[in-house]
Amino acid sequence: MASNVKEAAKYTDLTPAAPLSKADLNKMTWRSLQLQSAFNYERMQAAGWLWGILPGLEKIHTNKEDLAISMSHNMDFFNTHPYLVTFVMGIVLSLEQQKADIATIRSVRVAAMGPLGGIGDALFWYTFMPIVAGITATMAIDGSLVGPILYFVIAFGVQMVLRFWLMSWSYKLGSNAIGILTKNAKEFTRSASILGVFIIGAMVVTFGGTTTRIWIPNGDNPINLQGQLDTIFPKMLPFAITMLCYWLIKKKNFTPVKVILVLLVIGIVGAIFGVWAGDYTPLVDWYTVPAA
Amino acid sequence: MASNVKEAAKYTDLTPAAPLSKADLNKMTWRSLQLQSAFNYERMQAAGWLWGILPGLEKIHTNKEDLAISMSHNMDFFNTHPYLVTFVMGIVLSLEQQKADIATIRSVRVAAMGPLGGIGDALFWYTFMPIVAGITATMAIDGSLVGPILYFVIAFGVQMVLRFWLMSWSYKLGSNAIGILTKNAKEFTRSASILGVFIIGAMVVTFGGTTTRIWIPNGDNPINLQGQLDTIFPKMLPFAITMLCYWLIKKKNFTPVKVILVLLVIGIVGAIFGVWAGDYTPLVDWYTVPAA
Amino acid sequence: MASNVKEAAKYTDLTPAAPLSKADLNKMTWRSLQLQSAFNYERMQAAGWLWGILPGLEKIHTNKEDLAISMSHNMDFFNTHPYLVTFVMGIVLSLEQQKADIATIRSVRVAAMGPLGGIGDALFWYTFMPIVAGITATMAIDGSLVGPILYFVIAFGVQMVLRFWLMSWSYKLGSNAIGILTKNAKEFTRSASILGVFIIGAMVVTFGGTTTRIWIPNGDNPINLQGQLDTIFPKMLPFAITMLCYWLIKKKNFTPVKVILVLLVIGIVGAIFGVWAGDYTPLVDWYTVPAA
Amino acid sequence: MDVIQVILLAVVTFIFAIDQFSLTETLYRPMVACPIIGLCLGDLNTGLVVGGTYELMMVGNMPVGGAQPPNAVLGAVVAMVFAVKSGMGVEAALGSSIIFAVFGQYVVTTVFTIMSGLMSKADKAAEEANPAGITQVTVVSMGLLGALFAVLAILAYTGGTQAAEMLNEVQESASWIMGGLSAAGGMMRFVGFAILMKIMLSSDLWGFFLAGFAMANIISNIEVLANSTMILMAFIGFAIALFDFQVNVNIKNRVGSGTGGTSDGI
Amino acid sequence: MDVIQVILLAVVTFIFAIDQFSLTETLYRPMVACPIIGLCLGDLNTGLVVGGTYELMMVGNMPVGGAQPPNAVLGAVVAMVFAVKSGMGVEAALGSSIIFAVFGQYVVTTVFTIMSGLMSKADKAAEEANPAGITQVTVVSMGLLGALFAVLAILAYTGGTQAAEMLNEVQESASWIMGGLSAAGGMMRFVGFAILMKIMLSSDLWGFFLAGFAMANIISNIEVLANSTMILMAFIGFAIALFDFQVNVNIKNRVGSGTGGTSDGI
Amino acid sequence: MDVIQVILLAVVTFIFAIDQFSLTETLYRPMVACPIIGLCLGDLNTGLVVGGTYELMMVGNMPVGGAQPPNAVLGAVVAMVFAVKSGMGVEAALGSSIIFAVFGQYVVTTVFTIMSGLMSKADKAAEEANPAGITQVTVVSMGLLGALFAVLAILAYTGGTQAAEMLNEVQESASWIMGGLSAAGGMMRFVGFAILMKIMLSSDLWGFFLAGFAMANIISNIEVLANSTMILMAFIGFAIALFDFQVNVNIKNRVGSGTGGTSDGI
Ligand SMILES: OC[C@H]1O[C@H](O)[C@@H](O)[C@@H](O)[C@@H]1O
Ligand SMILES: OC[C@H]1O[C@H](O)[C@@H](O)[C@@H](O)[C@@H]1O
Ligand SMILES: OC[C@H]1O[C@H](O)[C@@H](O)[C@@H](O)[C@@H]1O
Repeated sequence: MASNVKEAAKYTDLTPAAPLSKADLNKMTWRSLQLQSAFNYERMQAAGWLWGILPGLEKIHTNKEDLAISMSHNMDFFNTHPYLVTFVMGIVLSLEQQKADIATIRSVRVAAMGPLGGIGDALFWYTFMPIVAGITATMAIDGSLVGPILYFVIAFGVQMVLRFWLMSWSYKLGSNAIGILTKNAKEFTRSASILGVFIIGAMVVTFGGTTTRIWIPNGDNPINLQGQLDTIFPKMLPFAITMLCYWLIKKKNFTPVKVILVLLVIGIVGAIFGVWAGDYTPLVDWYTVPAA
Repeated sequence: MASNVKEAAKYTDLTPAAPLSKADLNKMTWRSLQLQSAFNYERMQAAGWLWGILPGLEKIHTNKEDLAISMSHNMDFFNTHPYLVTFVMGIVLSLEQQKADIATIRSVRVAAMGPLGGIGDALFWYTFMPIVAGITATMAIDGSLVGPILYFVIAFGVQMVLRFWLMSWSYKLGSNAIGILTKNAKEFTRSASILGVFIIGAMVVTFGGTTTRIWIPNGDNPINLQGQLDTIFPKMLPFAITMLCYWLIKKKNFTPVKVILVLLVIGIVGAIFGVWAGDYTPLVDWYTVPAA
Repeated sequence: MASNVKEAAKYTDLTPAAPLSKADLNKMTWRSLQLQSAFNYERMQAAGWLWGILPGLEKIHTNKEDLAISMSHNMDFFNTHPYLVTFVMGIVLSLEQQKADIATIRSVRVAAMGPLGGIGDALFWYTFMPIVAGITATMAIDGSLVGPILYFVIAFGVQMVLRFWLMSWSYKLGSNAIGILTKNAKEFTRSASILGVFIIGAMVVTFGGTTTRIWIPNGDNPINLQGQLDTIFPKMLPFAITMLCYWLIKKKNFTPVKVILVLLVIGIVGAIFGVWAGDYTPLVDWYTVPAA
Repeated sequence: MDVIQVILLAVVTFIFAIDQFSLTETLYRPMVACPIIGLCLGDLNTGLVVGGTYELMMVGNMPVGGAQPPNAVLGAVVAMVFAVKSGMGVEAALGSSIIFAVFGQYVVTTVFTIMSGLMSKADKAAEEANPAGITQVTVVSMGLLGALFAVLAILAYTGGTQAAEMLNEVQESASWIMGGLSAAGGMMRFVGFAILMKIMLSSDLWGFFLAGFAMANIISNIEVLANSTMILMAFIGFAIALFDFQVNVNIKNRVGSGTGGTSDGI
Repeated sequence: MDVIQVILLAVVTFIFAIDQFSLTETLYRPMVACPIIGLCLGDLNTGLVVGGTYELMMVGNMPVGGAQPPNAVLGAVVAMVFAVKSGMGVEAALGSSIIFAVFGQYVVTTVFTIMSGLMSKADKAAEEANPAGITQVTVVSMGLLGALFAVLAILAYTGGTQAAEMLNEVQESASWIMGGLSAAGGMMRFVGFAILMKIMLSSDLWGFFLAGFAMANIISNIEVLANSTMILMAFIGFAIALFDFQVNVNIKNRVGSGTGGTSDGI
Repeated sequence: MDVIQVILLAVVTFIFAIDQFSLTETLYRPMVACPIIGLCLGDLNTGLVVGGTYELMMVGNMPVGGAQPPNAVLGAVVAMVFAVKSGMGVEAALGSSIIFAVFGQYVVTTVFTIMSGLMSKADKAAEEANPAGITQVTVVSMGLLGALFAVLAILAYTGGTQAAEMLNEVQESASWIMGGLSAAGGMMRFVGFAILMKIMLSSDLWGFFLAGFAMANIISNIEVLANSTMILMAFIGFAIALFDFQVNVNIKNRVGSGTGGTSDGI
């Protein structure tokens, strides 16, 4: 089974499952709190995401093969803002329930998680939390226990309300929209994929931070390699490394683990020679960084 | 009649009207001088625009219902540079004469007025008028009557020549193009609408100036709310208010007047609490603006 | 023959020619060194380009009329980075060999030369050559002949390796791709043209440097004309002059030589009156440039 | 107080008030208006000097996109009253008139906000195919604006200095009303957009609306391009529209006349 | 050394270490964590003061897109140990804890890099439709992170000052290892992208990938828009997708059901 | 005056003049050219020193997009003449040669402007399928450039100092001619574009031309992206072209072979 499960385009059983109950949704909302429990740099929140929606998936895909298919594609790279994740959950679950094409679910998931990540960071990490901290910190400093308690109640309370509300709202939203779309399922899959792929291209830019710090020795005017790369096009290294990974996986049939090892080696060997940007002293010192 | 007049997609009488005479066009060029006679912030130049082309519309739509349809859609939001308005007039009149689809006329009008507004402002308000002033002002200061007279003659003369020329040129242009387009009228309507809608989206950005001046109290580091909104996306408030108006009108069946009243209340109540940007002192003082 | 040769859409003989031999490709790689032998501002490297691929074209188009067609469209405006030109050669030759549509060849050529020009300049003129110079110059200054010799060997060696490799690689690339495309030749031609035209639009921006230096006299506040033009849209002059040339050639049937003469006159008369930007003193002094 | 002067002043102010938006849009500029007011007040020469000076001060101060600069008409009237009647020097007169220009700016903003209400009248006239109704709306609007300014001119003539004080006070104590009206005024156009959208935006065009918003946001945030936003958007929008047209015509032509329609989308 | 204190400290640190990414994502903040640690060490009041002060210092120091700021958990533990056990002043304790926060940042980066390896386990569980396997992966991950931090807390408690010296030294002499791991960590996500692309990117969608890359590059290089990149991209991408949908539906509807398919392209 | 030296100098300058655009594009660099000239003038060592110094001065001074930097060939020749024959110090010789480098830049600009005229000859050869005609055009061009520079080299050799004075004077009094030629030279490429457009731009592709212009304007006005304009445009353009291809292939496949064509649009 295993190998073709990953490439499946459709579920084998295409009859829509029974709608998920309020209780199911609530359970998954609670589980959403562990979105980042297995966070890592390859897939980020993927495993936590899958674990979060598993109860739903198990209800929907009674057939074991379909469950495998669904679990597999839900192990794709995933990253969004934790407070807003239930919005993505609801909409994906509604698609799963209707047995939409795998490509469609994939694309909708990608298209939703990206923008929500950015919005959430701006809204919560950079606005909401500092405000809560600002209000309560002085209480704590003045020795009052109310400070930390208020801090916890507000911060945790707001996110929970949000999580529950987003889950039920987006599940409903997805369920309503789906009817119209299945009539033109094939066309919808294609356009959803377009959106997804477009957003992946964007993620290479927004998530890609890899840069080099090499100064090519050149008499009195050493040349900043990153600067030169940027004149070709910015984010060239992230682009190149993504292409490398893609090529290894697609053409050379590398497993992801093997690619990870390759990158680990590239990372550390690079650091030995001071290739990658960062605040460290390379082992081998073959160029000097000009005083700023 | 009234209600369905506003939603009509086509004129009832689709036989092209007789071409407008030179005299008709001239009359409307003169009328174009009152483009801004009923200027207001909801529709800007709409009423003046309609009044300007009314003689033409009356000739074209002999049928009363069609005249109503035409007058109604020509009361849409309208704004362009006054000196260049006759270009829009000519082209719209040629479409009216050919009894083009309402959506087409609408879209062409929107697509023309936006760019011409920007170009006109750059060309006339910021380049031409200052030059004329620069040349003549010193004459006046030296006590010579020639100064103001020259100023008036040049400024008014140039605009009148332009208005007459643009009117006849664009009317001809429109009349020539229309033949090719009617063959694929339905497709043309759709693409014209695309252009129109695209430009409306742009106008929300370029015309939308609403910002907030709130500083969220936060100990020594108050947070600038507008700055936070901008990190979500710039022009978020104009976008949101437009959506609000749209929702009130489309889903809640508000009349425009009612929406205006809502906005008036929002504006003034907001100013009481110092929500909106501007150089005023709010009644209720609940935050302090940090010294720059 | 002459006149319709330039407008031909297809070759008369559409049977693919025999593939070019390694020797043919090598010969043309050597010829590529004279890419800029007849450089001029109208077509830049066009003649050198054509001369470079001529041996191939002669092999491919045994029929004299087709050779004329091919040579004619290969006299189009051409400009790319000299070190990378063989990449364009290889791909164009593969298309020629398959007798692709003229519009396709044209578009692929345009679409390849533009980006390669920019990349090459960044890579070779601004990075590679300065490094080579930096390494070898001190040797020379210290009186060692090794300096210039190393400089020459590295600089020339690297470019030759590149030229040979790019030629054979891109010729293979082109030959492989072409099969898939001929099935939908008409559609492919259209999309290739879209890309080409899109890139031409871009070239007007990136290659277009014409600006004016006029300051419109205006009392104490002279107005910078270029600044005003830029508020309409940047690169307005290049856009306008391109349109002028297009109009002269297309509508007025001017020959290119005649247009060149027109531009010469415009350039020099303009300089007499200080219209064009540049470091010169106009003959006629009718405005003063404000001290910066 | 000279009744004839007051009447003349009110009449020309009435005209200038209208002219600043309609008619010639030239007459009302300080350059032309001040000499005329000078004639009314019996001192053409001061009118020329004040006019020329004021015009240069106001260069580039034009209403763009409906945004109001300090009001040149009220400014000119008051500056002339101060220069001719109170015998102030030109510079002093102009300086003291600034508060009136600012006040005039508020007045216009308020009028343009409130006059939005007239649009429903115009809509009704349009729906009834009643040209006279439209004429009426424009005439009433112009009349109102003119009358308001004429009254203000008279007030300025009779009680200029006290008015200045009062205005300064009002500006301080009730500035939030003005602030609120300005804010509301700036929002009115969104109603206009919403009306347009209600009709043009069939559900299948939402994407283009959002794309237009996003692209315009991009362009207008590149400093040198900010002013060119609309024309560049027109270029891009034209490309999209033309492409859509070609595709749909191609579809149609290939099939003769089909069964479905273009707007069967989402 | 007080065994009970050490155990309590280890337990709460275990929880905070998990909480900084999962569970409440609130408990672990200095504001809440420090008072709790204070309770464990028998000095609630110092906990409140250190917590409030530290929280204000860390405002805005949040993990965005997986990038790690100096680690608040280890920082808080060490600051509390220093303040309560070594009797340092609040400021001094916070200052001395910085090196631990930086070290904690490296630890997390390393863990997140290495834990990428667990994904193949999760993939296998998924392919076997084995929910328990997924649960296991998440539990193991959380356990590991918690345990590691608990150990570090104990070390800090028992040998805080020596640890500080050692860390400073390590940071200097072997910083390239950390640098390498950070660099590798930053590259891991590209593997995730590549896996996504492998499946989603049928050859006919390459154009959209490139266009997405180019457009995002444009937007994110306009300073004021950098933070809005994703949402504006969503607007534009939505427009494109919707357009594609309409065109293809139109084609389909016109012909009934055709002979060819959408993805017959290149 | 040493006739042999003059002849040698003329010959190598002839070659360098061609080499600066064709052949190796390496030989002509001061680094290599100066030692060779040194050999001709009998002072290799000065050639090495001048060459190395001059090369470093000119680093980054490359012709990009056909724009001409100060001309390295004429600069090198004159600097060598001054250093070897007039016995100036290296720095002084280089300093005095600058005006010649600038003059050389004008010469090249002028030649490239005028040589546009040769293109009609090449066009004719092409239309007649006459390869020899093309060869001729390239040979003539190279010969002309070489000869011109050879003559200039001789002049510099025989009358270096007077020439410098004269050039300075000309640059002042008739700079408008050079200015005009430069301006015209910069416009010549638009003729090239127009010819391309005449043929490629069937009326239904105007939209893409405008969109290309607008998008390139956007990208090139974002500072960090200016240099990447073309490659990013290629990404976006590729996406559009591919999309168009897919749509039209889809239309075709659905219908078999239709009645209408793609270019029936506007
Ligand atoms: O911006 C276009 C246009 O907008 C409004 O109608 C007025 O402000 C005019 O003065 C301006 O020309
Ligand atoms: O950027 C979105 C998201 O990315 C990662 O998952 C973490 O850093 C989160 O804290 C953040 O909200
Ligand atoms: O910009 C590409 C290319 O343009 C011209 O052909 C010359 O200036 C070359 O040196 C340059 O590499």
